[in-house]
Formats: sequence, C-alpha cells, structure tokens
Amino acid sequence: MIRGNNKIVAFCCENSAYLAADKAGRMRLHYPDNVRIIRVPCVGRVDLIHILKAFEKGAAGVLLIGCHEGACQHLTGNTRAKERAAYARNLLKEVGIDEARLRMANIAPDMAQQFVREIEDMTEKTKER
Amino acid sequence: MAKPFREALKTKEFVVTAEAGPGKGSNVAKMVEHIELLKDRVDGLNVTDNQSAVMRYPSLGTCLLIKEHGGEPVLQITCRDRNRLAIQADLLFAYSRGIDNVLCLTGDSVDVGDHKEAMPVFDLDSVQLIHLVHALNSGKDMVGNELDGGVDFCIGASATPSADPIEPQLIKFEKKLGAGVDFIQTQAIYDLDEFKRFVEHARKTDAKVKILAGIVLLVGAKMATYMNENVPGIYVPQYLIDELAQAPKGKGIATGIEIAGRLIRQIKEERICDGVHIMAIGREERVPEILEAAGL
Amino acid sequence: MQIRIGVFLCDCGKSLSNIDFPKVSERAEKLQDVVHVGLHSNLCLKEGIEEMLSTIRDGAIDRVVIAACSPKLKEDAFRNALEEAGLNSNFLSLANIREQCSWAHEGDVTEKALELTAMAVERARFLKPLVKKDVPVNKEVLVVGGGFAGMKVALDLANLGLRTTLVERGLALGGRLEGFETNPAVPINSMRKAIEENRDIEVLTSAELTRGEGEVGDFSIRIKKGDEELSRSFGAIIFATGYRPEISPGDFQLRPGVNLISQEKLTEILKAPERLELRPKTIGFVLDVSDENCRLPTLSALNDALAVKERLGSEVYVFCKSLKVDSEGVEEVYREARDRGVVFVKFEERPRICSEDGRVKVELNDILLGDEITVFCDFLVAEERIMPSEGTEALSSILKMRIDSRGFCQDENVHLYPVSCERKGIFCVGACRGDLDIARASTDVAAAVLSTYELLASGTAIVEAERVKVDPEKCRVCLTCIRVCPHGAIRLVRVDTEREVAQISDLACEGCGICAAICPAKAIDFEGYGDEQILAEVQAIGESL
Amino acid sequence: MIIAERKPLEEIRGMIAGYKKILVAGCGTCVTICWAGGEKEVGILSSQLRLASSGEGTELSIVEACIERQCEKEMVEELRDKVQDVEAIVSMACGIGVQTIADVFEEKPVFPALNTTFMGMPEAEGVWTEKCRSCGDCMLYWTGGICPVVRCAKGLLNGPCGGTRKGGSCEIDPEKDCAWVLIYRRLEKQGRLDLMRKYYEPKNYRAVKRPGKIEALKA
Amino acid sequence: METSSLVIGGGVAGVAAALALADNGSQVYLIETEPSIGGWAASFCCKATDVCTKCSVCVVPQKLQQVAIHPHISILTDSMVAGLSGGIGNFKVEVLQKPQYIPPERCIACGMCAEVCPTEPKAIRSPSPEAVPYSYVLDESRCLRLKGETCDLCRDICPTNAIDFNHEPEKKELGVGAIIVATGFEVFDAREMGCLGYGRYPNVLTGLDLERIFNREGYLKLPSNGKDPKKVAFVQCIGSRDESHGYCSQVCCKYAIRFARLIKYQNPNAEVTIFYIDLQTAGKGFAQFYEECQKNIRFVRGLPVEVLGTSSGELEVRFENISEGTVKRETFDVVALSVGISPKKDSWDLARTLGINLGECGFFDAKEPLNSNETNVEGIFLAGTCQGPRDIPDSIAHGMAAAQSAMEVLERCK
Repeated sequence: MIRGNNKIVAFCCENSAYLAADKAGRMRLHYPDNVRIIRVPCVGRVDLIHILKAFEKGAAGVLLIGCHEGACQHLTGNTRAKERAAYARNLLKEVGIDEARLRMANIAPDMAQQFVREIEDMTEKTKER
Repeated sequence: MAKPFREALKTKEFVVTAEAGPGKGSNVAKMVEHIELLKDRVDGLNVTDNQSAVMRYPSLGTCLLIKEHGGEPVLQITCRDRNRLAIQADLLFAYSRGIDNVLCLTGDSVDVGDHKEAMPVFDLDSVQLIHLVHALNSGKDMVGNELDGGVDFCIGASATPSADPIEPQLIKFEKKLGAGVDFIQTQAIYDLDEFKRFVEHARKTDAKVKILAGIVLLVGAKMATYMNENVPGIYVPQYLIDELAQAPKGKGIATGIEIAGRLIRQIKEERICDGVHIMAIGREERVPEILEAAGL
Repeated sequence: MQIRIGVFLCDCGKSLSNIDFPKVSERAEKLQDVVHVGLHSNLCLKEGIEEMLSTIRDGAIDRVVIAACSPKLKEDAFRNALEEAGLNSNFLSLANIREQCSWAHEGDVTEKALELTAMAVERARFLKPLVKKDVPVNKEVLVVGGGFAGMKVALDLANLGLRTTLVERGLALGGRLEGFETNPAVPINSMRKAIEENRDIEVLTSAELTRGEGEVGDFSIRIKKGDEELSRSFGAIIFATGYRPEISPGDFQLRPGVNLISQEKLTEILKAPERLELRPKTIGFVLDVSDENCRLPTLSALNDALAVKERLGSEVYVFCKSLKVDSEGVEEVYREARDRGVVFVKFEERPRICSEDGRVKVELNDILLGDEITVFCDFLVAEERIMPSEGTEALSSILKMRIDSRGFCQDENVHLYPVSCERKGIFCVGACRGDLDIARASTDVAAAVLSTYELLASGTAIVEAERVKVDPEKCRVCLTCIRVCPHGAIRLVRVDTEREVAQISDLACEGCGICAAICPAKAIDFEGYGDEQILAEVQAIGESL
Repeated sequence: MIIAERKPLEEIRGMIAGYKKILVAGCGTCVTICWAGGEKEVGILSSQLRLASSGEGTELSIVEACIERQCEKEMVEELRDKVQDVEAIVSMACGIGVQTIADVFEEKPVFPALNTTFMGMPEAEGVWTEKCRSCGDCMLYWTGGICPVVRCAKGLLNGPCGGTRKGGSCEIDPEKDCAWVLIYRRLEKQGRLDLMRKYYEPKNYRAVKRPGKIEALKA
Repeated sequence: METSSLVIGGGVAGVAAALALADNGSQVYLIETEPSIGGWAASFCCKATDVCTKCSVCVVPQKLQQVAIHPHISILTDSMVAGLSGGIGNFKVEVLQKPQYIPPERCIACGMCAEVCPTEPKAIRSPSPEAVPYSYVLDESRCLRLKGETCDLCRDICPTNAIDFNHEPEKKELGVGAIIVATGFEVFDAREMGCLGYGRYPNVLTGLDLERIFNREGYLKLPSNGKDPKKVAFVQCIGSRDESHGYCSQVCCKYAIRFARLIKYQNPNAEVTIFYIDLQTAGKGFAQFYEECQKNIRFVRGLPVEVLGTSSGELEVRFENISEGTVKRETFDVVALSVGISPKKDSWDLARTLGINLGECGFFDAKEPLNSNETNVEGIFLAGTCQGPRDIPDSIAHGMAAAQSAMEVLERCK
C-alpha cells in the first residue's frame, strides 16, 4: 500500500517556470510549501513514468509547467508535454486517480503571480482527498 | 403471367423494372401486396440482397414469392455474405425454381449495415461472380466439375455513371462487359448529359448490352441533399433540390414522383437507353404513380 | 566503489531564519552515502567557496550537494570550484532552499529544506562524470542565394578569413537588387567585383541544393550545377534566398496590362523616360490591397514616388490603408514625399479599380475627406505581394528546418530571432525569413556572420561529450528520436561493421531531452536529467526522515 | 513489422486478479518500435498496476523485464530466474511472444497485455497502418505496389466497388483512400493501366495452408 | 594593440553585443550607469495569452544570466565614460564608477541590511527580482550615515562585511580595441502632453506602466480602485511621428495590440479600443496575430485630443473619428498612452566625449544607411535604440551586428 502524502510535484522548465518560481521567492509571494519543484531542461523531457512514479510515491498532484506554446526553445517540447499530460490523464483514469490531479500549465519567466496561482489552484484541488 | 424478362430485354424497346426491398421478419404480407400491385406493370421485379448490409428476408425467398404470384423476379446476389460454394448452390436452387435472372453485385460493406461485427466474405468480386454464372451456364461449376442439370441465367451487372473519379469505375465496368452481361442496371442518375456520355462509353465496349437507367424516387429536398452527402455515386443536381424545396408541405413526394416521371419520359423519348429501373425505396406503392407520370 | 557525498548547507548569512539549519544538518548526516555535512553562511563568495574546497580537496568527498540560493545564480561558479578541487564538474547537485523555500513560504520550512536537500542527495548518488572534448569543425561555409544579403555574407566572412561557397540559382549574382534602381543605392557592382576577385569565395551560379545531411560542423551537401552534381561538406550554412514579388491580378479588378504596371516596369520607365511618347500626367501607387502587413511595398512605393516626381514631374497618388513607416528613415521619406506634393489617400475598404478609356480609374472612400473620390491615373503601379522565393519549402525540407506560417524560412519562435533556426549552424538572413527591408537585412548579415565565425573560427568546438547518449545495445533503431529531435541532432550511424543505430551529435544537441522522454526502448540517457536521476528526486519526496 | 496495442488496464487486471507476484515482460523488437510493449511500456504498465492495486489496498509485487525477442525460445530462457519467483507472467509481446513464453514456462500462467493487430509501417510519428495480410499469394506486382487485399475494405481484385466516395475515398471511411483509386493513379502514372484492365481470377485463399508452416530446406 | 572591447550600456543591445564579442574570445567591459544591467526590457512583461505573442521579452533574462556568468565579461555598474583618448585598435577609456558602498561581488542579497535600516523609506533598496547583479543598493540621498549622522546598523549586521561607507568614486582606465555604444533610449514623458491627463488621473497609464504592472502583478486592475477594467483605450503615437519626433517608434503599435489582446484574454468582457493613425502591423509572425485581434479589438482611426476625468471617476476621451469624420466623446475606465522611444537627453555629453555625431532626431548618427553600426569615428560602433527606434529582436540583431564590426577591428589588431 502506497503511503499518501500531500506533496505536489512540479516539473518546471528551467527556462520559464523555474525562473518564475525564483522570482516569486524574491518577491516574497508566499505560496503553499507542499510543492516540490523538479528542474528539467525542457518540460518535454518529462516522461510518463516520471509522472506515474510521482503518484506511486503518493503525490497529491503533479504539475508540468513549461513555456507558452510558440515560445519553447526546443519548439515542440511544451506541445509534446501537453499531449503527454493528456495521455497520462487517461492512464490515471484507468487506475482510478482523479485526472484533475495532473495539470499542464504554461508560464513565462516573469509570471511569478501566475506561478503562485497554479500552485494554489492545485493545492485547493487536491485538498479534499 | 408476365413475359420473361429476357424476352422483354430482347423485344421491348423500353424495359421497365422496379426494385422490391424485402422487410425484416417472416411476415411477407406487405411484400405480397407490392408484388400484386406491380407484377403486371413492370417487366421485372428486382429483389435486393440484404440491402446496405442490413439483414432482411432473403432475396431468394422473395423471388420465389414473386414467382408464386406470377411475377417476373430478378435475383440480386452480392459477394458479401456467401463464399463461392454458397453462391453456386443458391444459384442452382434459384434456377431449379424458375428464377433465371440474376444481377451480380459486390454488395455494400458490413461496416455500413446493422451487423457491423460480421465477417465480410467477399470471397469473389462482382466480375468474378459474372464469370462464375457463365461457368454454370456452360454446365460446369467454377472449378470445372460437370453439373447434373445445367442452368441458363440472364446476367446483369451494375454501374455507377456519376462516380468521382469515374475512370477506375469505367475500367471495372468494362471488365464486367468483357465478362459478358445481358443487361446493366445503373445507380440512380439525375444528370442526363452525364448519363448520355456514360452510355456512349458503354456502347463502345459492348453495342448490344441493354442499359437500364436507375431512377431513385426523391421524397424531398432533405433526402436529396442527404444522398449527395452520404450515398456514394449518387449526385442530385442543385436545381432538382431547389424544385423539391419549393414544393408545398407534404407535397415533396409528389414533386419527386413528377421529377422521376419527367426523367423517364425524357430517357424514353430521346432513346437514351433501353429502359429504366425504378427504385422507390420503401415507397414501392407509389411506383404506379411514377409510371403514370412517365406516361407508361 | 562507495559514493561519498558531501553536503554543504548555506544559511545565507544566517538570514534564512525560518529554517532550523542545525536540525537540517543533523538529519542530513543520516542520508545514504553522506559522509560530510557542513554549515556555511556565504558559500557564494570567494571565501565561502574556499571553505568548501578545503573540505573537498582532502579527497574524502566525491559528490557535492549544495543547499543554498537558486542554481541560476552560482551554479557555474560552483562547477568551476569542483574542477579546481579536481572533481568532475558534473558531480554537483543543488537544492534551492532560498528562492524556492525560505523566501517562498511563511512559517518554518525546515522540513521542506531537509526534503529538498534529500532530493539533491538522492540525485547526486546517480551522477556520472562528464568529459569536455574538442570536436573538429569544417571551416567552409555554404551561402545559399547570391542577392545582396548572400554576397555581403560571403564578403564579410572572407574578411574574417572563412572560405565560402556561394550558390546562386540564377545565371548571375545580384538578385533582386537589379530592380532597385530607385532605392538607396546599393554598391551592387562593386560587391560583385569584390567577390570575383576574392579567392576565398567560390561562386556557383545556376546551381541548386539537392541533398543535405549531417549537422553543424559537418554538413554534407549535394549541389546540382547544370548536369553535374557536386558533393561538398561545410561547417555552417547561411540562407539568403530572398523573396519573390507577386502581383495577383485578382487584387486589382483588371489584368496587368498597359495601365497597371509592375514596379520593375516602372523602374524601366524611370531609367529612360525619353522613351515614353508622352509623359504620364498622373501616376498612382496602390498599397495594402494584397497584403496589409508588409513593409517592402511601402518602401519601394515611397522611393519610386519621389523618383517619379523628380524625373517625370507627374502628379503622384499613393493609395493605402496604413502606411508602414516602422523602418529606419521611412517617416522622413514620407514627409519629403508629402512636401514634394505626393498625395496620400487613405482608405478602409479597398478601392475599386477599373479601366476607363485607356486610363486606370480608382474609386475609393477617402477617409480623410470622409467621402468618395475618383482618381484617373495613366499608370497605376501595382503592389507586389512579398512571397517566399520559389523552392523555399523544398530547400528547408532538404535541411530539415521549419518554415513559418507564411512559408518563409525560420520558425516563428523568438528564441531563434534574429538569424538562427532550430538547427545549430544554419542561419537565415534577410528577406528569406520574412518581410525585411534592406537595412534590417544587412544587420542580419552581420549577426549571422559573427555567429558563424564563433562556431567555426577555431576549427574545433568544445563539447560535453555524450551528455545525451544513445546506448547502442538498447537502441532498437525505431527512428523515433531522429524524427522527434527538434534540432536535427540525431542520425543513424554504423556502430560495428553491419548494425546501424541512432547517434546524437554532441555539438548539435541542445540538451532538451525530448528524445530521452520518448524513446520506447529507454535507450537514451541524459546525464544530469537521466531517468534514474529524475526518479531519484521523485523517490526522495515525502520520505519521512 | 508486427503492430500491436496495449489492452485496457481493466482487462489486464482482470486476468491477473488474485496473483500477488507477477512478471511483466516486454519485447525489444516489433512492439518496442510501435510503442506498445518495450521497456518504456513495461514501466508504465507496471506502475499503473501498482497504483491500481494499492488504490484498493491489495498487495501486488511486480518484477519488470524486457528481452530482445520473445518469439525466440532461447531468448525467452533469459527470463527463467525471474520467472521462478513469480506466480504469473504478463507478456507485452505480440501473440507469438506470448505463446513462446507459454511454451517455455508451461507451469506458469501467461497473460497477454497487448492485442496484436496487424503487420504495418509507421505512417507518421506514432501512427502505424496495416500494409500486408500475409495471404501467401502476393499480387503487388500488378497493383502498382498497393495491396488491395488489405487496403480495399472488401479486398476486391478487379477494381473498385460502386461505393467510392467523391474524390476517391472509401465507402466505409471518408478519411481512407479507396485502394483502387490509388492503384489506378499509380498505374496511370507508370503508364501501366493495361494491368488494371486485365481480369483476375478468384484468389487462392489456401496459398498458405493454415496454420502456416515453412520448411526452408536450404543450407 | 588591444583585443579587449568596451560596450557602453547594459540594455538588450549592449548585452547582445557583449555576449557576441565575449563568445568570440574578446575580453569585454560592459559598463552600465544603473546599479544593474538589463535596461528597460528587464522590467517588461511577457504578453502571452494562452499562446506566445512573440514580444521577445522572455529572451532578455537568459541573456542577462549568460552575461552575468560569462568568464570574458566584466560588468561595471554605476559607471559612465568620462573620457576617451587614443584611437581604433587602442582606445584609452576613462570610466568613472560611483562609490560602491555595497559592492555587488560581496553582497549575497540576504536582505538583513534593509531590515535594520532605520530610515523610511529605506535607504537600502532591495534589488528588483530581475536585477543582475542581484545585490542591494544604498541610496546616498537617504542614508543617515552618509548624511553625517552616526548609524552603522547595516554595516554591523552585514554577514559578509560588504558595506563600506568610505567607498570613494573610482576612476578606471580601460584599454580597448573597439567600442560599442549601446546607451539605449528614454521613454517619452507623457506629461508633456498634458491634455491627455497623464499624471493627473490615476487610470491614465503609459505603455511602460502597463509593462511594469503586468510584470509585477501579473494582472491589470484599475489603479484607482483595484477593480477589473471594463473599457480600455489605447492611444498610439504618443511622442512619435510629431513635430518634435520625426520618426516612428516602431514598437508601440505592436505592444499596444499585444496588451489589448492580453487584457481581452484575462477578462473577456472588457472592451478594448485602439486609437491610431497608421497601424504598424508588419513583421515576422505578426500578420496572423493581427488578423486574430481584429475579431475582438476595436480599431479606431484618429487620435484623442483630450482626456477628462468625469465625476464618476471614469475618463472621457474626446477624439476625432477620421473614418467617420466626426468628433466624438466616449468614456473609458483606463486610457493607456502608447509612449514612444525618445533619444537619451544626455546623449550630447557622450557624443562629445567620444566625438561621434548626433542625427537631427537626437539619436546617434550612423555613417551610411546600409551599415547603421558605423559612426564617424573609426572603431566606435552603435548598437540598438541609441541609434534609432528598434524592438527587442531588432536591437539584439543590431547589437550582434555592431559586435561583428568590432570583431573585424579586433581581428585586424591581432
């Protein structure tokens, strides 16, 4: 039996979301501390198994956060991630996990506020578990 | 007692056949009505074989009914449901009961019917089927075994004059003519100029073959547009659709009947081909009106 | 061989008061393979790094975990420090406990700080060394397109001592500039001459690319010249294929004929006005009918309008929707034109244009007057729609590079601007990548030239060898990675005599990891972001410590 | 290449219901290439199974493995040690691999995780289409290299049926091209339309005796 | 002969130039008058909706990062060029650096100094989140100690002993082979157009204000009451294409349209209107975007003559609708003035120091239209908006181009 925890795993593209997170810190925009950011070179790097394993570890939610469509330095990384997230949601549905617990978001380096909002939304969503 | 269809093909200068679509179930009363209604007014009653892959009362059975009521049946056989053994057997049986007109078809795919999971047979295709009938006519089965008691079928095939692209269709059509058929029954036609071109083409390959133009009764603008969008090989020109659309409520079918009549009359007067095959899908009872409208 | 991890915690001058560092370090000591935990206050400063090095140097530590401020600040400094200490610079794993922990949350975040550190430690356990190595690069450069931009590229590269091959589809160099007689004089002839005289520039006219393989530093290209096909290899490629002007008669309700003339035609007329039997009284220019979002037609229209005024003295009308003045000096030209009496008429609905007794009748609603006006022109100069030049698509598919939504070279991605494309070592300059005026084009050229020089000048490039690597044993040769790599950095190579497998070019790889994520055989490892490394971090999450 | 796709998780869980220790075995050849049963997919399925069972509190321990080819007895042998200590095997190979494993490890129940669908090729990234039905009587030489047996919904040999839709798509699926229209266009391009005019006898559907067997008595 | 180079100005163009030169092996001095590099663009915001709208702002932080850690680039903040001697190949540049009370290389940005600073507002400013270098700044005018009072709170608490009040202005002499001028621009001061109410009404903003609001807050709320804007007007060509600015600023139409789109995206019921003379919608990738925008953004030809506050706190805009040839009044709750790019006022001094020419518009003068990097002084090159209006990609390109010209010089020096 997998021990549940209330952690939110956020895979963050180091060119955008990761910078937004840093900025949020620098602006002292306080957000829930249950988020664990894993830095990736491009959100297109995140593989299905990474997402599934996060849930195996009992994560409450998983976020893939990359650049906006059309702004990926690797052109297709974020759109692939989007498709992958959609596919992963089906895999989760198959095992009876609420798809809402996995979300793909697009955030630019300066969007600290939006980053915080994403984290808060996901925390809200996953509270009633 | 109607004149044999093959006689009519030879002697009459304008042959008229009508389509009879069997129903789902063993109750044949309605079918009998239609037979009685039409048997003496047309040269042949042409029975569909699980039309559009929807399971129905068999073509063969219906042909027997027609015979019993003194009509002249044309047996449609498709390659969808039977392999080469079953088809030959059915043909032998049919002939033994005096059913000697056969229309050789490929058959609609099971995917469009009501038994989508069925195994689509298509052991033969329509051209091969025609060859098969010829084999039987020559007293042998298709692998060359002698038959005890042969058959002599009047063979028909279908054609789609308004297919797009037309070239591959024409090639297949030529193959059918090449295999040797007594009559051609076309998919519904509305654009006569296009149809004329088709007939000319057919004549080039086979001067003698009798061509019956398919006439599908339009019951309204909706049906027409639906067919244009969904039924392959049928094209109803816009002006006809408009004509139907203008018809007062409930009068759509009347307009349809008038259109059908008009087409038939024109085909007859201009001697475009040797006759027509009327398909009043599900409205067989209206066929007489069409005939009147056509002045037949 | 037992891994020995050293954990270095930095409390940022004791300012991160919501983290209980003694607690963190005490618990960190219990983490697997951790042999040292040090508490520091200014790791990011020289002395801080020195402290750390003194611990590392004694060889007791072979993996370094630093829990401090954002990696974006000091990661490189730390890596260099590791090198100094004789450790491979990749044996570093960072935990961002300042920006993304202490500063980001209210209240005590000791637990989170600890967990972040644990994640970094777990990750560190799977780190492998990365070696830097030199790879040779071919110093020859291929320039495609012999117009102004292409010629300038070749000349500038030659100045910097790089040899170029200039491939031009047409019969001669010069491109569209021939037509630009009335535009800011471009020293086209002197450029042509300079190229002819330059031994470092090989010119291939009436030649075209037929095939292209390889990556930056080593492109092998087939060039068809006449009926012979040359095979060459280059270190970099620069596209300067320009644009194609197109008049679409549909945009003007009459066929191009005597009255509706192209810009080229007008240029002819202006070159030899005396040939006209009678001077045109009125000449009109119409803009924004075929493409409202284009600069070049406006530029040429303005210059031509002035030339007409000067040489033919005709009345000149310019009909347009929004005059495109957002290029250097255009506003000035516009003002000059108005001073010289050129009439600018603005419309909302495109004008109605027709022929009437041998002249062009232009009817439109002049929004400045606010009502309908009719102008008769002896000539109406048609606007030319700016299109990608012929074969742009074919060319870009030969080199596996994207085109933009209008068919020009270079994907619409700000990270590629100004002159890069998604494939390293391929550059697009001037009008081949969109509607660029000549000033912008020459800026492009300079930018591309310098980028090329940077890539090739030394003849070698330093790369981190096999950071992203295909395991030839596991590769099933499904070609998936080759198809998905956005940078065209992967190709099939023969490993042992017969078998072919995918191989990633260290130089062309931009390290996105898309291939590693998609490989169905899990044959691709990405040092630093490998599956086991990412999963190690995931595994550490929520572990009660 | 053999193309397959994974069964719905529910079905797979139904098969292994009751077993506490299973081996999930991938195959490194065709099904890896068509993204159905390679190492990556083994990981995904195993993870899903663990999540599902933990979700309902049942215990399940999974051994993961992926071998070169499951259709070779010798290669399947590699799994023996792993097989020893599991109760059942979930094979992520094509039907051939599943049966090979079943033959080699007769004592253990073997469950298929994939549906073997057809022989095909990649049409685009992640898209595979059927191209051959191994009829044992190849006719591609006169159909311009386009197989009507597979690509015509009715497997017709003498030209298109009357069902061809406007523009030449198939009666059963407007998205699909009519194989015979394709054949026509290609032969026309090659100037070999005479091949299409020829009459072709009914096909010999017993060209290969089923189940097929070939004894190559060479070497 | 010198192979090192000087870049004056740490904005986008200067940074691009510095990177290009440094990547090619030249030792680069990047001097910046402000305490941190990045220029205007560093404080701008991403204008993506659900998709990228190609404003290019996101490329800036990365370039700053690269500059900050580049081994061949030394950044001198708070610095300016005081004198120049020598010539191409071996310039001697005199650089004057303001006192570094808190030297960036010693500041770890822990922020304790600001916490203890007794003055209000604080004499020690925390760096903006984007700041590079990311270090605290001491404001001479506010610092008690520098005013002669006795206060050592910050110095005493600083864990790295970074703070030194006795720091003096520093003169450095740099020897460089080539110089790139990238001093950038000044944003037109909308107050000069009093009739439009900027500075008078809180809800009259400039493009620059919007950039900063979105950069910090992420969302646009009415400055007056924090509510969502319902009716937004953009006014184009503020400080462009007029008597005193005989040029098009090139950036305003695009940023206005992008902002309009972004506002629409964030609250779809907002009505957005753009008042313009000629819309500048050319440029790679902009056409389709503009088409899209026309669907839900109102474009009105004609510029407002006056903006007046109404009693209800709204803004009444009086404008001539040229297309309809009428003068209209319409009320909005936000009016955004699309301010343009103006030449720097102090360009004169630098021009004199370096001996380069200014054009009539007040930007540095390029020698010839086809090489807008060259100045009248050999070895000194221009990059970015100090030479004329440019957007971010064009500035980067221009910076790289300047670097290329400089590189040719340095190569010759080798």
